[in-house]
Amino acid sequence: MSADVKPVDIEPVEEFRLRARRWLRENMPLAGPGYRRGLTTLPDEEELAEVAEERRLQRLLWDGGFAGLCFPTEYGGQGLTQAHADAFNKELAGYRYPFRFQIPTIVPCAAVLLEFGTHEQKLAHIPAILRGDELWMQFLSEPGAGSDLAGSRTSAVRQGDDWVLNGSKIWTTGAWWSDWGLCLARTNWDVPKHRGLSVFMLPIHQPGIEISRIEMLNGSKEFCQEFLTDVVVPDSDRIGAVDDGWTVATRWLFHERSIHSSPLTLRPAVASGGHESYGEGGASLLELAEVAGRLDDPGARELVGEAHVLKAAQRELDRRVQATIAGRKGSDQLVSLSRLMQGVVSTRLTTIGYELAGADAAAWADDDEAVGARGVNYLTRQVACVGGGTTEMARNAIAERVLGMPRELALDRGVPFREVRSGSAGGAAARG
Amino acid sequence: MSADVKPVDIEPVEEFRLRARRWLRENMPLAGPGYRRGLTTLPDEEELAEVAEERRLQRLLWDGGFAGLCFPTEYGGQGLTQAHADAFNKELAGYRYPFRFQIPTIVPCAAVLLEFGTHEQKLAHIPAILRGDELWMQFLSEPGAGSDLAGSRTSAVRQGDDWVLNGSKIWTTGAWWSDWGLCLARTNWDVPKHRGLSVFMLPIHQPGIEISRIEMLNGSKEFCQEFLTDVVVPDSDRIGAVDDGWTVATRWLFHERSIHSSPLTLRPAVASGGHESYGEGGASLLELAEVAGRLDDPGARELVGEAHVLKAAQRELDRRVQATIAGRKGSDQLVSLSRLMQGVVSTRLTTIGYELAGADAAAWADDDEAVGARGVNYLTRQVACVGGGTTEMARNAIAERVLGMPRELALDRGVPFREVRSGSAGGAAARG
Amino acid sequence: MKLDLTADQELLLDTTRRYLADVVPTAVLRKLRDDPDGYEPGYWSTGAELGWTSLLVAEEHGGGSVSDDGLGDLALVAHEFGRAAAPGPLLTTNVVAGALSRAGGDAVAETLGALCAGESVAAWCWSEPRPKGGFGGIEAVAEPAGGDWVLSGVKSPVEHGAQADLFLVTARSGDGLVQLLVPAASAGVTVTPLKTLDVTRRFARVAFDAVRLPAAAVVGEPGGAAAEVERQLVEALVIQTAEMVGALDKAFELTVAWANDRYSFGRPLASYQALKHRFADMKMWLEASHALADAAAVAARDEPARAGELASVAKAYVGHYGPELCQDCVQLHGGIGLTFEHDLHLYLRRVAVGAALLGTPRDHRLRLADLVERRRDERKAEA
Amino acid sequence: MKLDLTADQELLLDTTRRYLADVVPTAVLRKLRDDPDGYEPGYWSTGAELGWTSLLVAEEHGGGSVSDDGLGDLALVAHEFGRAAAPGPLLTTNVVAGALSRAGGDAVAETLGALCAGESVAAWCWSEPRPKGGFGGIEAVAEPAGGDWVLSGVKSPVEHGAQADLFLVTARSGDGLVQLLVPAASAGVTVTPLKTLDVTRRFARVAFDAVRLPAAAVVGEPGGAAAEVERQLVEALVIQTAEMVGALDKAFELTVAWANDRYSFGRPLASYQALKHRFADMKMWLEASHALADAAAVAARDEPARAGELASVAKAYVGHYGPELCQDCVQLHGGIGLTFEHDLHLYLRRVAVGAALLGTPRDHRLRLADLVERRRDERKAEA
Repeated sequence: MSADVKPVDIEPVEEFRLRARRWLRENMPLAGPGYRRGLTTLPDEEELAEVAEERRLQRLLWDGGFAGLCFPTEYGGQGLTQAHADAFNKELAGYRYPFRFQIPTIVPCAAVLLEFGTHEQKLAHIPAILRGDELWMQFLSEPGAGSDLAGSRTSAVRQGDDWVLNGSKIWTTGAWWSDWGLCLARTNWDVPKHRGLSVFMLPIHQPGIEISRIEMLNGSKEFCQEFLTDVVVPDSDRIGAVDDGWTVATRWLFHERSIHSSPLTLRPAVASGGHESYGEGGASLLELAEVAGRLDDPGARELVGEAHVLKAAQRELDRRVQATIAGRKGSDQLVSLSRLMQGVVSTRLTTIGYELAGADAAAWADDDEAVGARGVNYLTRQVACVGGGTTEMARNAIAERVLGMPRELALDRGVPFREVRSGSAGGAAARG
Repeated sequence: MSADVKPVDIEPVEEFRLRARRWLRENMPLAGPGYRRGLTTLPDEEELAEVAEERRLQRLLWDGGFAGLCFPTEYGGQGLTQAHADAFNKELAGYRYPFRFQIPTIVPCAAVLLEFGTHEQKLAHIPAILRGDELWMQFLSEPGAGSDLAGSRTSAVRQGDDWVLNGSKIWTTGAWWSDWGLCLARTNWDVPKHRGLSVFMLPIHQPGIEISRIEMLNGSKEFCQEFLTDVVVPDSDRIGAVDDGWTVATRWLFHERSIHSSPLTLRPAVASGGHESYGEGGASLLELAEVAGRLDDPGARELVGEAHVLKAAQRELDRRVQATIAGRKGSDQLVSLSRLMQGVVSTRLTTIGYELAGADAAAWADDDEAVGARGVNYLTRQVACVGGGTTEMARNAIAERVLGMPRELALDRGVPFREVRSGSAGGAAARG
Repeated sequence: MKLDLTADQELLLDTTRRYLADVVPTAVLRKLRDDPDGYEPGYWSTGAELGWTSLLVAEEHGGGSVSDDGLGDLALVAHEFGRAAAPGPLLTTNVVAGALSRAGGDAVAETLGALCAGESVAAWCWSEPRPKGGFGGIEAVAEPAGGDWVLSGVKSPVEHGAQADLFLVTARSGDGLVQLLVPAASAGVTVTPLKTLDVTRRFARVAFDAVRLPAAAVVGEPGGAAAEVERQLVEALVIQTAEMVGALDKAFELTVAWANDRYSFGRPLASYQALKHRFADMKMWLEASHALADAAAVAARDEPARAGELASVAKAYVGHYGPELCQDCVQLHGGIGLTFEHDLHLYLRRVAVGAALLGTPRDHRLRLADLVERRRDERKAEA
Repeated sequence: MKLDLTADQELLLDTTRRYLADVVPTAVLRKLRDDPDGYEPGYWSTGAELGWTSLLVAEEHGGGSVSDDGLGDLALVAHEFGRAAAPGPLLTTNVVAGALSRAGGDAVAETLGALCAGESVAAWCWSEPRPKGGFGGIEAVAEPAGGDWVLSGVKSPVEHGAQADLFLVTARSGDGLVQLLVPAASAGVTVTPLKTLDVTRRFARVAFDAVRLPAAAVVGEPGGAAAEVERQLVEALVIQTAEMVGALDKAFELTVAWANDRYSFGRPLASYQALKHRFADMKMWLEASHALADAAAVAARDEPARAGELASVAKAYVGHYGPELCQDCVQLHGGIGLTFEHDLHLYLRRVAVGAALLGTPRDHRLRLADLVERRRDERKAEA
């Protein structure tokens, strides 16, 4: 990846910073106080309008020469370094930016393409992504497979120069407004599960793909399930070697876990010294304590302090993990520590919010939505420990891959996949 | 056991209660404010004096006709019911009593003898115990076996009418002042581990047994390790069938886990409605908060309240478990819930004590031992989750025996014991 | 839930269970989310025929329990409500009915008849909005004016306040407390429905703006209602914790079944020791919750002096470990446990709402610390 | 511990590590438990030659760090102290030495020479006994009297107070704070050794009863010492947390090795998933503790305005999760982990004592809440 390459004739970071600052001021809309990033439960038409706006913002970056800062120039990127990306993220604070492109389009999808795609595949899609033309989604999880991603039962059967795909994928965010899917499928049922997978890319909106939106308990309908029926994919849209899809998927998952530190994505920095995804731990909870009339209550203040501690701990742990990996002083698997920490910290902060809000988060007036939202957040608290690989899987990875402890017994290891027992439970997967 | 037998000519409980009340008043010394039960770190001569005093108290009960309330009369007991025992325990509040006899002499040792001993064996020992002549200890845990009690490597080899024992036992409380040991040993190495064990009883003080006292990190030297070298035990002191020792041990462990509810032991009741082992959760912590100048601090008060809740929860859970088992509405294995709860509650209460005491529990003046003891207790906090079977084993039992989930893979199952791998770690056991 | 039931209690439980399964299965609950009442017409009056509304009411007022322990019977019903995440003003109407029956007198006969028949709904107006009141704080004021009383204050959240025909309102009167029975249609009463986390249970904010009431509206002794109000709180907590425990019981049952059925890496989830140990902890929390909810109900019957203590203990424990248990059930289900189509959230909602209303675990821990201190001071005074 | 060390830092670390392993292996520590000082004569002065006492002292005063970051270097030494559960007045003497060096002047030269050489020990007298002071509260008072100052108050616990030749005492003077350097032999000083959980580190209570001192005893500006005292607290917390993290690191290392070696039911303990998941949590706590301890040291060097915040964050986190991590290590060892013969308790003690002194996690959480509120108010004032 270009983040590792530092040609001598590259623009000095400080010059770049000033150029970026000027350009942002002249071109980028400000975020403004009411601006919300992240998945919300907007009405469909508003959601589509936001998607269109973000495509426009991505195009703005492209036209201004700021799209794909650390992508190679031959695929439309800027060929700059992590230091440039950090500088840009600092300058980006306070501006709008194409949030929906960062995840999963740029990381992990484009990152996977960059690592495993052919020159033609990259030429066909990376510039299109950086231009704002293509939004990508992950066709990874399956109903019935849960955390066992390699247990994919979506099948791809070779027919001449094509592959024919059948099966179902689930937990794809916003598939209904996206363009392309990165899809893991089984191409060989007679070998153990990790050895019979391949990765494909495919347009989402086509006759063989039926998209069904899943209603979550907070009313969000962003997650989708797709039913693939005789979907034809040309072999030229296969990524990586046949039956070697798990090699691709392993890096795919690594990129997914590295979202908060990847040089490829934009993450506006905030004043408190971290990226905005860390925020300032206690600030919003302090407001909440004030609304609840508990600003003088040491019990409430202690919770505010605890939140601040946990946010800082998450930020500093992430930094340490990234520095360790970047300095090649530890394995990539250390990112599981960040993943676990994110889940643990997030659930605790949500719980603190519910505790501080008290009765008002269980039953609230129309004009008190901010407090009521604490209750709804509480109901969906575990999203942070399920989505993107469960915390259980992270704990397994830390024990086995980081600490080197014996691996769990897998009854499907070394067994042809068609003989593996899959249980009676249907429904959706244990991986959100 | 006689607790289940209710002959019609038994003394009515209320008459018994009055008789007990009168007798206690006339005969039993009061506990007094400074009286402490339980294992403390007394100098040896004081410890021996207390042991002698408790033998005298047990003898007092015997002479007064109150020893072994629920033991059969033919072995020196009173043949009464649980209701009588409950009444006696209520009357006993405020008096001294032979604490050291209750555990492990009466439960589990005498309980095991009662269940599996021959008539002769019972006649030889039960009255001696109830008279205060014999204190018993459990020769159960072994260094190197940890939670895996059935992995005993102490061997017993048949020689004519005798058995010759060799090996080592550990975590026997106060073996140095006790008389008899109940001992689990391996009599067959060519069958899987559970099928090659037998149980023996043996006098502790004899030439072939060397007793070594273990210093715990709080200075206590109550725990012992014994080294058995060619100890000869007559076959008439074998309890249960040869190689069927695990049947005995299973009930032995059940009795051990039922200590807090057994009708066989004395447990003075306290005012707050539970047995004294529950105490009143928050009371001593309230005193501590006052000493720490934090009585007005809601944070400290919340900890006091939490302690009160946890104590009550432990008490009510124990009651429910006992009622369920007594009413035959659930398996004996439910006692694992009580064991787990005890460990969880105890460690939390110890932690709360350390938190409330603050700096004074880390460094304290000679005249502030009560606060300093909170620190020492904190260091030994995990005793509650290790001693008498770890909380990990309790969780296994709840999942597997109560909820019926699949059992853990045991690599020693079905394998002749001499072929089982035991690892390189020496030292003491994971079961205190 | 209690271990030993009489045959009559088994019958009450069984008819309630079957009725709820027939009329409000989870598919129906999901549809009722937009219903302003949370239940269909007729649901409540048929429930009343099964005994749901008369268990705390004396026989002379048309009530009666199936055992000698009306609150214990009601706790059984509440437990089934929890297991079914059932709709309806169970807590709020029963607490008012019990209070009116204890107050007695001719005036209440007709009112109680309608409540017992399920024709009328009453709402218990005790909680007040934070921050003013805090837990247990009463800022509403009622003052005699001529022969009448004038009531002002705000109560929130009031369970089924928008469905109620009458409110039993606790207010301050001089140094003491007074309770007044207020028709919903009274001038000066404003009812604002609230949003809530629960799918079918409803709450409202009820404001009383100089509401003028006749002297007959006073229930009990004006200024001397503190002990009666405490008793009502105990009853409310017994019902609330019994229901929460029912919901926990069901959530846990679903999750054990899921873990046994679901395979991952060729093995059932239930074979993974890390999950087994969490199930063991959950089982311990669940059984302790059962034990404490039952102990609170028994104390309310047998040991009035300890009833408040045990109700607070039960609420503090169930209110803390219950939501954690539910969240762990969600985690063990994974993504599907976070969908609206799955049943799990119905129980999570019921438990989360229960934990937050009528005092958070923290509120009850502080109440217990006060109790521990009071007892200590009494012991000191004795010595 | 930091990831990127200079060659000089590696050397400092290596010599310290080897010296501690040679001179105070755990078998020696166990024997030192009854030693009033916690270490043998000569131990401290040899350590001083390795640089233990001069890292916060300017070169002009005979000190000097091996990098440009004296506190960072000292944190490395403290980390090794934690890994070895080593004895000696590391925190207390260094904080005083740093303060004196910053104050400068001719008077301190001789004193600093003796401290840097390890010939003299100084004790930092900041903490006061609860309940009066509470965390950070200063009740000791120093007042000018003629040309002298008179100091009264109690400091406790004072690290190595009974071994110290001098005390740097923080006291109140009018509306501000003053710091005074007090010879241990001064009239009116009473030193009472305390008992402690640690095996070799020593603490005392030091009472100052109208101790009369010359004006030259004042360090810095009388009444204006608040910022300097805050800086000392930050340095103390950086040293304390670095040492705690070292002890955690070692306890965790021992426990991972034990779990791999020890077999139960024919399998290594490390193969049990329930234990593996706890090891994963512990590893997360440990790495976050490393990260925060390092961040606090870096902030003290690079961002003085955030140093206090990060020191409190580190202390609150390590002080909470550290003892839990150690206790879980004990649990995973079982009975042997509770014996005096095993090494594990040496680290548990160091971590438990660290958690309780210089502010509990709760104290620091409250300090951070104050900070969050202050920032919020500043933002509001700006807007």
